[in-house]
Amino acid sequence: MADTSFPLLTATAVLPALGAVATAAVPAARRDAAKWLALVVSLGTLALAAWIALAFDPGGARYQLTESRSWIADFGVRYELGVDGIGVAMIGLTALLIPFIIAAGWHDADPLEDASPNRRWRPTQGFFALILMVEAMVIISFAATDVFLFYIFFEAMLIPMYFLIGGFGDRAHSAGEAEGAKQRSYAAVKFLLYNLVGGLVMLAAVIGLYVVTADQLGQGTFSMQQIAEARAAGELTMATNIERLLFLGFFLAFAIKAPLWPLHTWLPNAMGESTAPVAVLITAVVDKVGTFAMLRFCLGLFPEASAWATPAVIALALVSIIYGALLAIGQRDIKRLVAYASISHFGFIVLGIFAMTSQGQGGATLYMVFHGLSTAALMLVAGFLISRRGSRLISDYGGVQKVAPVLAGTFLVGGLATLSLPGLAPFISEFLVLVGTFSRYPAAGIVATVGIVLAAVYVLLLYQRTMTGPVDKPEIERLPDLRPRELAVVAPLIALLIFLGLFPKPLTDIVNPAVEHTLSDVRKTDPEPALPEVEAAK
Amino acid sequence: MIGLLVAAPLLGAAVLLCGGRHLNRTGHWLGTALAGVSFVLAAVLFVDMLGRPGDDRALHQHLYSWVPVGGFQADIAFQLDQLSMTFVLLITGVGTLIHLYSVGYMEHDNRRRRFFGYLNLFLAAMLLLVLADNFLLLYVGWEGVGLASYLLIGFWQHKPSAATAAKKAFVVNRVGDAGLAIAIFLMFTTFGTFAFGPVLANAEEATQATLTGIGLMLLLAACGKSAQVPLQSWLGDAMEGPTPVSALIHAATMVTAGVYLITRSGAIFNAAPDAQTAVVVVGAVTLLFGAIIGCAKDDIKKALAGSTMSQIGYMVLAAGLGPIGYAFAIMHLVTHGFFKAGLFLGAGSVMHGMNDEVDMRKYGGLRKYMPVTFVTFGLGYLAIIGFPGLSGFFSKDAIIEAAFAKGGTQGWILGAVTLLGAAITAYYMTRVMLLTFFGEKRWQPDERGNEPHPHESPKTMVIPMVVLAFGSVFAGGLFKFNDAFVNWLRPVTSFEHGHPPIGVAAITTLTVVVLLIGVAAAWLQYGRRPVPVVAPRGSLVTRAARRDLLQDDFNHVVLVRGGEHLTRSLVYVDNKLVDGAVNGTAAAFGGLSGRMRRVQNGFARSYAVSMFGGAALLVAATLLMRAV
Amino acid sequence: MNPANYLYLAALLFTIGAFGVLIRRNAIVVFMCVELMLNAANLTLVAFSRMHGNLDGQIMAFFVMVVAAAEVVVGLAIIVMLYRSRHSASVDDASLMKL
Amino acid sequence: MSADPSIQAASGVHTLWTHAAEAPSIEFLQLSPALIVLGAAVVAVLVEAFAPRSARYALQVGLSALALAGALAAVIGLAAGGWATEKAAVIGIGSLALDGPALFLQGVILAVGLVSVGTFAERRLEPVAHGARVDSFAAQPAAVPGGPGEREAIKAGWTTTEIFPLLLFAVGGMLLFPAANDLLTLFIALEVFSLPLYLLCALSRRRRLLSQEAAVKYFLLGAFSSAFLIFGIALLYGYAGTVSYAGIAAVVDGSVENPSPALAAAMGNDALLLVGAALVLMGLLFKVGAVPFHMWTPDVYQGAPTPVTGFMAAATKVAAFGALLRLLYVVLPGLSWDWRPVLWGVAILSMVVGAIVAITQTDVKRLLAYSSIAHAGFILAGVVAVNPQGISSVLFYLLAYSFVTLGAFAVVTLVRDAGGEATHLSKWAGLGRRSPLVAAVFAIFLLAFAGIPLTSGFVGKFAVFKAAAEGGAGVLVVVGVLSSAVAAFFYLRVIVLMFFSEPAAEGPTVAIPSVLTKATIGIAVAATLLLGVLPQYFLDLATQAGVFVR
Repeated sequence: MADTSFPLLTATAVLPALGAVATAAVPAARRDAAKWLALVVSLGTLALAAWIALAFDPGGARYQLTESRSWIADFGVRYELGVDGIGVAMIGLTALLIPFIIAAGWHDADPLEDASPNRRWRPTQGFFALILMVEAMVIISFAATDVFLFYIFFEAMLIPMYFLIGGFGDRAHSAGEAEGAKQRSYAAVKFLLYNLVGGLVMLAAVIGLYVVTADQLGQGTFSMQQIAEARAAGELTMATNIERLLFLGFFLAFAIKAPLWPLHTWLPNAMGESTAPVAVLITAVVDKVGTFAMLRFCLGLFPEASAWATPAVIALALVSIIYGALLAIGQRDIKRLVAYASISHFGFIVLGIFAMTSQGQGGATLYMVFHGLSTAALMLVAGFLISRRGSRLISDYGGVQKVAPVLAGTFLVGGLATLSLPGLAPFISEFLVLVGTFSRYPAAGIVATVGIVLAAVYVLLLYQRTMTGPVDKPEIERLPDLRPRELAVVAPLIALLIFLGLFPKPLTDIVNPAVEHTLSDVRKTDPEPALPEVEAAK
Repeated sequence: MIGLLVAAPLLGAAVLLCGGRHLNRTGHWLGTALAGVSFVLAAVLFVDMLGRPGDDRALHQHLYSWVPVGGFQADIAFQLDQLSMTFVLLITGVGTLIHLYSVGYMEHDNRRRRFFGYLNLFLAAMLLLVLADNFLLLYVGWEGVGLASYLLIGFWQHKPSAATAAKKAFVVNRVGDAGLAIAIFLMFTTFGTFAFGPVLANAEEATQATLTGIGLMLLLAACGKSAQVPLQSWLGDAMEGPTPVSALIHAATMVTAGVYLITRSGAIFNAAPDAQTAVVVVGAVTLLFGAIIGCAKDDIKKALAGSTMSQIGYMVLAAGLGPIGYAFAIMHLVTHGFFKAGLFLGAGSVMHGMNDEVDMRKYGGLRKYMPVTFVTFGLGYLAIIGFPGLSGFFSKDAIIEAAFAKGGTQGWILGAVTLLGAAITAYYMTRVMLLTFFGEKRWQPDERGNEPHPHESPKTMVIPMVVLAFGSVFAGGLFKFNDAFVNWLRPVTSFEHGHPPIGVAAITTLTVVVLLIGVAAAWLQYGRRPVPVVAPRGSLVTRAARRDLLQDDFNHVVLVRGGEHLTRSLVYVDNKLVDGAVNGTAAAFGGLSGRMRRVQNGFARSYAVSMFGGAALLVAATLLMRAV
Repeated sequence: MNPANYLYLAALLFTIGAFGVLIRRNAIVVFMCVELMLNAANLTLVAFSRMHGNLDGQIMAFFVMVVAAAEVVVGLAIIVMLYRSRHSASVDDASLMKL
Repeated sequence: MSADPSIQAASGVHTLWTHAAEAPSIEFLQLSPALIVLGAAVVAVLVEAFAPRSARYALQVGLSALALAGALAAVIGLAAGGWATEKAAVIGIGSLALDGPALFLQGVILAVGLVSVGTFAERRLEPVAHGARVDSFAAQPAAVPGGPGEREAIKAGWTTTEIFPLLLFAVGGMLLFPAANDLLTLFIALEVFSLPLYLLCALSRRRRLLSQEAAVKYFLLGAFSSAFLIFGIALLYGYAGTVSYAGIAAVVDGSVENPSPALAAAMGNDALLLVGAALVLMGLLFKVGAVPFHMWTPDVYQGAPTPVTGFMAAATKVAAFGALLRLLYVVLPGLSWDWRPVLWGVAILSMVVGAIVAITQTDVKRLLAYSSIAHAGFILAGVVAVNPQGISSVLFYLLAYSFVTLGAFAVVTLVRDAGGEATHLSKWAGLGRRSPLVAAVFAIFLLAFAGIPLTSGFVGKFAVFKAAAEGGAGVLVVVGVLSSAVAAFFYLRVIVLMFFSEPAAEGPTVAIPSVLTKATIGIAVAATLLLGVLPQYFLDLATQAGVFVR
């Protein structure tokens, strides 16, 4: 089934990388050529990702489509790729979202009409090339089964993201062009430093991991399989304190990326200042690497330490859920609101992961995918709205629904997905996470349930303040409705949200076995129901 | 087959909402037709069901496995038993009628197509709610109707009040939904499943605590959806929606979903007496609460909303009584569906004729101008106050008997409450009747000088009113006729005869007496002397009642204001403390750097000093190392 | 023989030289102090050479002298250049670059 | 203590003396790299003396390039001939070591020197003065800045071609420094490469006052430090009675058979050893620019002509760290318990101080100077690992770092305004919008400095930290990563400035260099990325080379 002769995973990552180079190389005048090239490449990547999904056999080995080459023998680093169900899901999400991001950002990097020197810096080619570069790096890190390989791209992807955030903001900034530029670069630097600090601490932990494996296995290794086998064979046993330190080193990096309270403050700036497509790229794609890594590396490498840290992590996750939601309610800026909402959602994901139940982790995985889709829908529509009015402030809107019903409608659907309304995909993941959490930590489950009420508040407040009410602002009266390109971006996302909400089975079938593996890594099984015989009778 | 019931209106919703402008002319008929289709289907199924003996009337249909994750197996599967059947008929029947009514009522609204789309969406969700065979699917319908209600309450989004009301309704409902969610968690952790069959069959085996927990959580859900105290506050505002919506969703069907939930989970409540008591209390409190509000409102729809609240209080109370009450709860639910829908449609018709004026003090003497509305409304009125022979009489009387039959002091208290409720109902409904249709005209030209010209509504609106009037007159008798209704439901809700401490006849007479008292009181106040156009200041209680007994103000002060303060202070904390810590660290490094670079003062000799000092340190350190 | 006394003297010279470097302003003087330090080193070398009875130390002392001479050439060249452009040989005047 | 010295003299008469007696054999082949370079240097002096001014430039450039290339070829040949590994030996009458580290570092130094010839010879950056293309060195260093003499020289279009012989001498000294196998050679090599550098620092064409100041500071402090060094050497000699590394090592770990009474007496006195070692260390730490002996670095880096700065920053570190490694691993391993903690302290100080002070710098060259201090700290972390990985990781780091540094300073030479190079950061604002390519290249170097993955900087950093961790210096690793986080901040500041901030109104222009500088930058970029993506080959090289001959 899984055809290993052809390096499918590598191809999936290399295609966008080459596409990035090619796009960057397109001459300045042929701007549209660059756009189309980028779009085509991203679609090609999507096709490859689809091929991966087809080639993947849910019933087969844990890691499939594996590739393994020696890379830096001195550090025991191998170029090892392989995907489990979770990896497939995440690669699929990435490859799926990038075309939408590109299409949504079609005009975000166009040079402004007046070519005064300070405005000249909007190289369209660069914009799309960077997006493709990020895609390539993200895909590699989802496919990497070698810790070091993962780390390299986990860190490297910061650079293109950094330029995307700092280089391409909204056209008309509420606080003026110059101020906008300042805020942008502040946000970009904050993003990079925050993640870099995490990454460097993780680097120390990575080195520690090498030392541990080196002095126990003779030759240091970063390969998940080797480490797992060594563990199973009892050749590798980490001293409790060492394991906990290493776990913390890894977890910090992922918690910053995810982001988890109180390490979240970079996200609102980054999402607020960057253009909507880039904001989607951040929260829907790049940040998922963090949660994904918790699932694969924190739990996979340090099971005992993970169990040890679970109470604290769950507490943090709960705080994130409630705190993020409350702050979302308090925001005056559409994008920052979505950002805080995402923080709340990442809380749910982390909660699900550390609930250590098949529902929790399966739910968390689905959550990563569905949150990607729902946030994309909401944020992209918000971006279209902002690009029309040239302001991110909620108070600058009102009554849009009257002049642009389609825009408002899609916005509402995105919002409803964000508050995980049944029938839309996110509901399933959120409910699974809650059930999974509740079945092991009832109190935590109940606290988290408060989050769904707050979600309703911030989403509906946002919709009410922007879309409903009388049209009392002249700018709003002239607001055009969604254009065909924009509709083409949003409609498929909404269709997906509905379809997956009604029929998520294809996804769950792929994810479930992987989750079982992860649970067996941490040696956990689902808690039995109080009356098992009912289960049997059913 | 069962799936089609849901599919038909769902299809309608999809077409109407996604379809473009060219559907504007025909859309509403499409919507009505599809509602009719599902009604016909329901009728067919009903007949087919009657063809089978009582105990194997339930139908099951398993469509596909929805969310299978580990032990968590959620299916898309339907169950059609007598209880569901009753609701399906009510929903599709009344639904179709109200679709028809809306054709006329919304004629002049350029967004009529979307309105019908929402209505169809509501039908689909509501049918899903009552047809689901597990609690998770029920939850889907549960929030689905919430969404539909949100969309329809806020249909006139350009009115801030409407938008606010819609949001309020959804959020308050969300609180209830959270309860339902937690109940499902508990079922899953207890039974390992949340399908009706296994859960209800094995309810007794679970521990008392668990059952009570589940029961209370279900009750919370019911309170949210059925506007029971303490989650009732949204219903009054919900009247911002178009009147057909109020009739269908906030009178006949959706708001009664709570009663369905409690009845459906009867097995759990039967095994959890504490939870049952809670249900009864909520019902009793709400039926008085709603009634009192109903007395004070001058807005005709708000008055009817209060009455809805109170009537559902009756149902909840009955459902809380256990097997002796379930059937009557449902029975009252159905009859109430008829007459309350009729009343709302009547109110709508009145508003239609009065330029959407809702203040009853500006009506008066309308019976001359809109006779059909007057008659149908009047029949509904008689039905709701429980005038002997009409449907309300039978259903309410049954509940009052059951209340007494609860036995012990509880029985007496509940009986008294239900009687008192009946009296108040009679009072405020009479008040509505008198203010609207009797006395002399009290309306003046509005500020824009155009005086309302009351007139009878178009056919599309009248027909449904007539049909519902028939229902409100005869339904009760039909059901009561040798306990047809009770026997019909018995296989599902398990019925047992309650034995009131005093004779049934006595109770009936009591009921009639209190009812007359109520009517008389109202007549004394509003029938004899002219009604002031501007509401008198009124007593403290009256003013409180006008403000929903200050419960809303409480919400406003504690939840809304409090929440605003909380979020605002949290935003401050996030910026100044959490983020401040980060920026502070950066600033600290900057300052440190600024101070440290001063050492680099440009003088070669001071560099030499540092070298010399360094050398000395190096030597000292090395010697020290050896020393220790 | 016991080189202790020579070492004390050398250490003294070295310290004097070092402090000279630290306190004197005139570049020439500073440089001469460095030379003094070098010579202290030379003295040490020679003393030890005698103590160990092999010639390495002495040979090295010669090398040091050569190097010192070379340093003088380079150093004076630089200092003279500095003096020409600033009309002062004060080390402290050459403090344009700081922080 | 016996009274009669002559007896001891007979028994204890030592290496240099005896070797001198029977005319020693010189291994010309194995010495060829140094010989070629120094020989070329002498020839270059002669060229200066006799060749006509017009012909000198061509001759000098060609000669230096040829010599360095030849020497590099010789090094490679020796390495290929197995001299780095199994044939490793002590040559030159025991004064030089010919082994892996020596050859590896010599190769690096020669490569750096070769590339530097390009930047030294660059003549397209300075505006054409009176019809003559000139390089960035003073027309007439002896002349008073702005004085008539200088104007004359500029008018005549003179250029200081002496820089090439100076460069060659410096390279020659650096070749010997890491290979030095006795303290005497160490000292001589140090001076041989220091003195030319002092002079080179003084030769800037623009901002001559700063250049001269740099020279004075560098010279005085350098002389000061070498005084300490030589005094330390003297003490060590006093302790061990010999200056050869092997001899001292033997005495230190007490494996010398029947020591002379004097030696026995001296060996009893550890103070000599410890103080001596400390002072010698200090001399070397000064050259690598480690805190607290770093203060010359910023001023000298800023004042010196940028090509010189680049060469100095790259090559001096390589040479000095080579010598430091040999001293610690060959001479004082028996003493590691004493010097490791000390070097821990120095490493931590260097990392922290370098990183923090750099945050508030406003001049590109000073910024890079402080960053080089921080990097000295990182490398020291590898040094204190005292294990084979330590050696190889340091070797690799030096290779990676030197090219990044060269490239970075080469870019600095391109950004110019009326007053010459525009080194003030404010001038760099918006450079990325004016000339994206140059800015992008510089960004790559900065990212490499910051140790971002897929650049050579990351691999190097990982290597040294890994070695340190394996050497049980976990604390160093933690401090290291934290301070590199701080360091990342100021590298980012520059990138932000270049790409995200509005260009200044009368900003600098980017001069179009000749192929020489282009080549330099190109090579640097290539090396940075190659070492970052496919480092395995060079890591192997460093690992094979990581064995000292004793």
